Amino acid sequence: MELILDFLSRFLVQFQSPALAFLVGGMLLAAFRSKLEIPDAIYQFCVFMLLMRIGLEGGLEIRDAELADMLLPAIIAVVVGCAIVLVGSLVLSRLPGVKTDDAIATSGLFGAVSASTLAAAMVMLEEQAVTFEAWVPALYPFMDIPALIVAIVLANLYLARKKEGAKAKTRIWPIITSSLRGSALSALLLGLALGLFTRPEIVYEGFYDPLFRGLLSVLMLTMGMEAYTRLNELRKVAHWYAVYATFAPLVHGLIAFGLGYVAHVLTGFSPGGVILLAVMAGSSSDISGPPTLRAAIPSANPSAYIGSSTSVGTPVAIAVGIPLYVALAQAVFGL
Amino acid sequence: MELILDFLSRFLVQFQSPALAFLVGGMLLAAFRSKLEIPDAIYQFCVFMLLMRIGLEGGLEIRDAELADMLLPAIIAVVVGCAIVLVGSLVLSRLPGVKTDDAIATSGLFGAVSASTLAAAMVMLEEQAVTFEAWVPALYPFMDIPALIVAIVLANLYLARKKEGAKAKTRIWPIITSSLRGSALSALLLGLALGLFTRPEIVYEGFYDPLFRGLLSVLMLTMGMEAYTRLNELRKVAHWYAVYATFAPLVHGLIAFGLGYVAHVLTGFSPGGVILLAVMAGSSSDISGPPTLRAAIPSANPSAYIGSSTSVGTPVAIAVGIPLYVALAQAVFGL
Amino acid sequence: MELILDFLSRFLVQFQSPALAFLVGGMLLAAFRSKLEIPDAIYQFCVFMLLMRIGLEGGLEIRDAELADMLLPAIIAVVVGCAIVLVGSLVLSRLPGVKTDDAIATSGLFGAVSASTLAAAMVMLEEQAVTFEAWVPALYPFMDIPALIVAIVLANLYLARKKEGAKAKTRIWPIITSSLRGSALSALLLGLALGLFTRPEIVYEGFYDPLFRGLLSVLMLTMGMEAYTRLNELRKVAHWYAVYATFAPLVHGLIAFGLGYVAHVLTGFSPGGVILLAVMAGSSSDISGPPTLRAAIPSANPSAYIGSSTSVGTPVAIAVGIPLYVALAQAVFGL
Amino acid sequence: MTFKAAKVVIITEKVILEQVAQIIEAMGATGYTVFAAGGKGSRGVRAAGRAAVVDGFSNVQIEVITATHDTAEKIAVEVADRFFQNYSGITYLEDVEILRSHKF
Amino acid sequence: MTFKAAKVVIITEKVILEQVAQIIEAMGATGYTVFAAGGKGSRGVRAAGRAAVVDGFSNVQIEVITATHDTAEKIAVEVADRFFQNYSGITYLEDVEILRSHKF
Amino acid sequence: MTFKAAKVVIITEKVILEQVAQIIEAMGATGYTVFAAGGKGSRGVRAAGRAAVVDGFSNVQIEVITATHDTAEKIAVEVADRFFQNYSGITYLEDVEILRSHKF
Ligand SMILES: Nc1ncnc2c1ncn2[C@@H]1O[C@H](COP(=O)(O)O)[C@@H](O)[C@H]1O
Ligand SMILES: Nc1ncnc2c1ncn2[C@@H]1O[C@H](COP(=O)(O)O)[C@@H](O)[C@H]1O
Ligand SMILES: Nc1ncnc2c1ncn2[C@@H]1O[C@H](COP(=O)(O)O)[C@@H](O)[C@H]1O
Ligand code: NA
Ligand code: NA
Ligand code: NA
Repeated sequence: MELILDFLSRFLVQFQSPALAFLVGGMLLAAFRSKLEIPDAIYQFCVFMLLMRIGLEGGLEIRDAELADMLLPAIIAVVVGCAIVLVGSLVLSRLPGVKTDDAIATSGLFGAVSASTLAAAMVMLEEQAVTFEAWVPALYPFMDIPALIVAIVLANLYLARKKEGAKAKTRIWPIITSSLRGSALSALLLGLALGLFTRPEIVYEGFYDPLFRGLLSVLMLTMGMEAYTRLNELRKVAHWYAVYATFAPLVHGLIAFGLGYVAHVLTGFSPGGVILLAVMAGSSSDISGPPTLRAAIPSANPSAYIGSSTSVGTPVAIAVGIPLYVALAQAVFGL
Repeated sequence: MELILDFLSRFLVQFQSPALAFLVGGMLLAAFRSKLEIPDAIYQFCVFMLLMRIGLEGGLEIRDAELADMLLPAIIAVVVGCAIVLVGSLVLSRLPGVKTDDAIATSGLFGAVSASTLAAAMVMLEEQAVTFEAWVPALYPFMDIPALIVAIVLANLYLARKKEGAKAKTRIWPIITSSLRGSALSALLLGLALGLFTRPEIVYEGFYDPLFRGLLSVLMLTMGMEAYTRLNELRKVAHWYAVYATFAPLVHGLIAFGLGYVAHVLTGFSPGGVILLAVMAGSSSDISGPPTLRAAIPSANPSAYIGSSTSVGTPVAIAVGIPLYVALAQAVFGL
Repeated sequence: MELILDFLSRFLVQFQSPALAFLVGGMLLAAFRSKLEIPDAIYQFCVFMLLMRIGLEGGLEIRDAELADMLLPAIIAVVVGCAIVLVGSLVLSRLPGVKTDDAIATSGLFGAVSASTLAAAMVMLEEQAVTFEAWVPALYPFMDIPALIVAIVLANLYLARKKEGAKAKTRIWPIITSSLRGSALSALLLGLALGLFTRPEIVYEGFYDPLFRGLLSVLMLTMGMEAYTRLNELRKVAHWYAVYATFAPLVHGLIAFGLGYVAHVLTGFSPGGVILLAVMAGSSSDISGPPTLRAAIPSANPSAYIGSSTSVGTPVAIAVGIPLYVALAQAVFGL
Repeated sequence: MTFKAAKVVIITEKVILEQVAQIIEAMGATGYTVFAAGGKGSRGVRAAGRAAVVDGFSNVQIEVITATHDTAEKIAVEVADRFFQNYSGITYLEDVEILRSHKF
Repeated sequence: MTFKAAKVVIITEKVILEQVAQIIEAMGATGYTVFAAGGKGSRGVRAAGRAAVVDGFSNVQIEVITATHDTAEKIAVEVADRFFQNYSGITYLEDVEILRSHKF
Repeated sequence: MTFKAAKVVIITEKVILEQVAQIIEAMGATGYTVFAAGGKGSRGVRAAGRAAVVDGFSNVQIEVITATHDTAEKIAVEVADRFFQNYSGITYLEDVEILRSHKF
């Protein structure tokens, strides 16, 4: 009982964190139909800065890391990413009113990773002084790309079967390159490479890192506004999407938390790392995922998958998921 | 005599303050027809950052403030805002070549408040180490909204009388909500709420506050360029607008200074607070006011009110008004 | 032999400097057809901030400088700027497949100065703790404007002779004012004026200076992407442009280095100043130069001069030129 | 095979975009497209893109495809009547051809 | 003297701009012009300029001048057939006049 | 009731926008509207919105409504003659209908 109360109080405290507060603030602004707009150029720049910061730090840290330590978490990332899509597609497509290709695209988006959710978690861990291996955020593509690939392959198999005869083979390589070329992964990987091979410490410490938290608050505000605005997309599709979008992030996060815990026991993976793994699994892609899926699974209805992800999935992943995993870690690892 | 000289020298020193310097610089650039442009996205972001910073600080400080202390200054703000519009409309509309609805819209804009003028004053007070209650900038809406409401109601009464029969009732509530929804007040109020109810100290201190002065300099530059560019709007309308725009800011500021002095004597309102009250009264709205009036008083000529406010009113309010009130306060309160 | 090895190792170390690293990173991104885009508004803002920073510092420092010290370097700047265009036009226009007006425009661009290349050099000198007179970057217009004027006058003479009869006199004054009005020189000169005549220390130290390096990294990334993207412009024109664009920056830089060395011997011009003079000479204008030339020499093919400058000239000037002059200075001046 | 249809173009101040859109929808159009625009007319120059301290005064161009010339004209007349005395703006019509597959 | 030519206008999602451009070029058009656009249609509202967390879903308007009405129609039909079942978008044609000096 | 009028459309480099505007005004047009545009033509691709290190080379589309077809054609011919040898660009005309209330 005390444990639960303790858990709840820890949970609530985190709601005052700037990342969450700005997210909720953005939703309120949109709900009150405020005319405040964050210009698109600013939003894109915030995203770039965040991914560059995550990439640079990852690159700088991987230099000194034992590559072997990364192996198990990386495998978990790949497995979780694929599993979310496979299981999600199966479950969702059985639900009444849900088209199979929409189900696949939606679970693809939930299997992929949101850089801004990840950044919010990193900032909140810092606030709580929970440490993690600095290369953990660099596991992002290990979960993101496989999830998108599985979704696109599944959708193609499904569509091919529907049309019979037309057995258009799905080529995996173009999906990978198109993911890597997306603005989010490009920025992250460029940051990683610069961190690994050059000496960017001076701009990292004087620019990318100090602006990180502030720009994240602007980003969260924007995402809150967008989440509310896109809610009516969700009204156009079956109610089951809202149900899936509410629970899937937490289920995914908890599964990844469990597997992360195994890695903790086996290889000493840090509690902070376990939390971030859960956050990645619980997040759903907001920047690169949607256009990738839109181009690769044209028949899927974007109102279904973007509505689910942006309006419900992401707010739940950030506002419920992150505090949940942190509180859980505090209980489990006695932080 | 010595007093006057002393006053003048204090006055001139403040002209080297970055806020004023960038404002004048912007006017010079436009005068020399420079091709330098500050992109709109950057300008909007600067405005957002400034209002967020003012709001956050206000919210953080109101927590510990005696609400009772705010009462008298808030009442003064409301009274001054309304009085400026009522008296201004009466005076202006009597002048030759001035249409009544243009007069009402113009004095409405001069009754409302400019966030950037306010920010410039805050920065200049800091430079002079003049302190003020941190909640004073949060009085902004108490002067801004009533002024706009009075102007819109006046204009509607006037137009209804002109058309006779058509006694379209003016509803006050839509005017208030439309003001609150405007980008400026939205950002300010969101900041206030976040400051009051959450823990944004870390982004306030690491992002919004340190960038405040620098972004203000960019804003002042932009406003200087716009002021010069819009001067020719003013050439299209009666000369009386130029006269009004030159003197009204100072008259308004001095009246508010006087009332603020009363509050100082009665309730210990700080000298810095008195100055800021004068600055708000002397300023004329540049962001939210114009579109609000344009939509609500369509028959008023925007060349008249925007020309007056942006090209003459704002530069006078910043470059003459702020130094004037500071020098006056130094003389009156012996700072 | 040891000298050469030493030189080479110094040379290579500088490749890890963030400025170079981001430039190369941008080229790689474009080569891999990444979808990452830096919004135009952000790019323009970076340019503004950089030039403002350079101008402000120059202005703040010129106050205390001996104007006489500036004389010789300023004369060298003018002479080098003009000589590059005169000699370059002569040489280039003799090459097969090169039209005379294209040759003039191209050498005009290489005679003019790139603010971002200059900024990259300033940052790299700081990293190496090489000092220079703070007014040196303010010599920029002394080389930039004369080079553009010479190019435009030459082109007009050439075109007038071609058409005979039509002896349209070229007026110099409009070329100067149009250069000064361009966004780059406007920002620089405004910064200079503000630094000289007002007290902008507080925004310089709290905003323009600390953001300098970081924004430069964003700028270098953008320039890298643009350099690669514009390579195919170069494929449309004679190969000699690529040859010129590869060698001219280094030749120009070395000539200026030599003349700077003379100034060092005669008047004690600092080694850092000599390097920056070489960098300016070696750089080719990327912001203001192209539109100025496009408007003033309409018949010249922009694929020729922009292709040469942006795709080859600038990367060579930054990635080979700067390290070269630094390494040379270390050898010559024993830094 | 294509079919005749009409297009009405409205260039006016951004500040009344929402109100114009309401008229368009009330007249039964199936949609509209909006562009940011600068321009010069009888009431002065309007820039786009450049920082505008005074927001809402840049131009928008609104284009509506309608099935009949009549609807297009009605929209044009209504917008002009309601707004162009107080707000700056112009409107005009064009003939267009649409594909059979589309309904407007 | 001017000559008759045709214009095809396509308004659709930014995410397929490249694919549409390929069709246009494959049909032999000499070029095309692209505008950022917002709008409202059967598939909801699309903003432009405002921060879009989900990129690629704002509208683009693509205009192509072709020498013959036939080419214009072919482009319109091909784009509509290939994309408008899955992507939101409309297309229409207009008559235009070009100067002799230009070849399209 | 509507009246016949003409529209001239000019797509060219931003760098000469001011000069083109001067021609338009000199020909007696009452105004013009300007859009930022990207595009592809005989002289390569031009992006819009994306950071352009080399400014001034993106496209603008300028549209002018004129009372008579003749004025429109004159503007088109003059712009083409003066600029399109050295600058990239195209121009074309369209028929439009204007409302009686407007004077162009
Ligand atoms: N003759 C014209 N051709 C094209 N656009 C025009 C014309 N006249 C006006 N406009 C556009 O309509 C806007 C408002 O016009 P006005 O109300 O005359 O100031 C201008 O800013 C232009 O964008
Ligand atoms: N009747 C119309 N007139 C003008 N533009 C339209 C119309 N219908 C649709 N559009 C444009 O085409 C886009 C896609 O339309 P839809 O596929 O119907 O959602 C919309 O966002 C509008 O920009
Ligand atoms: N056939 C065409 N249809 C539409 N726009 C075109 C066409 N050809 C050229 N353009 C536009 O005109 C600009 C300049 O064309 P050009 O001078 O051929 O490079 C291009 O960037 C396009 O925006
Ligand atoms: Na996920
Ligand atoms: Na006021
Ligand atoms: Na040079």
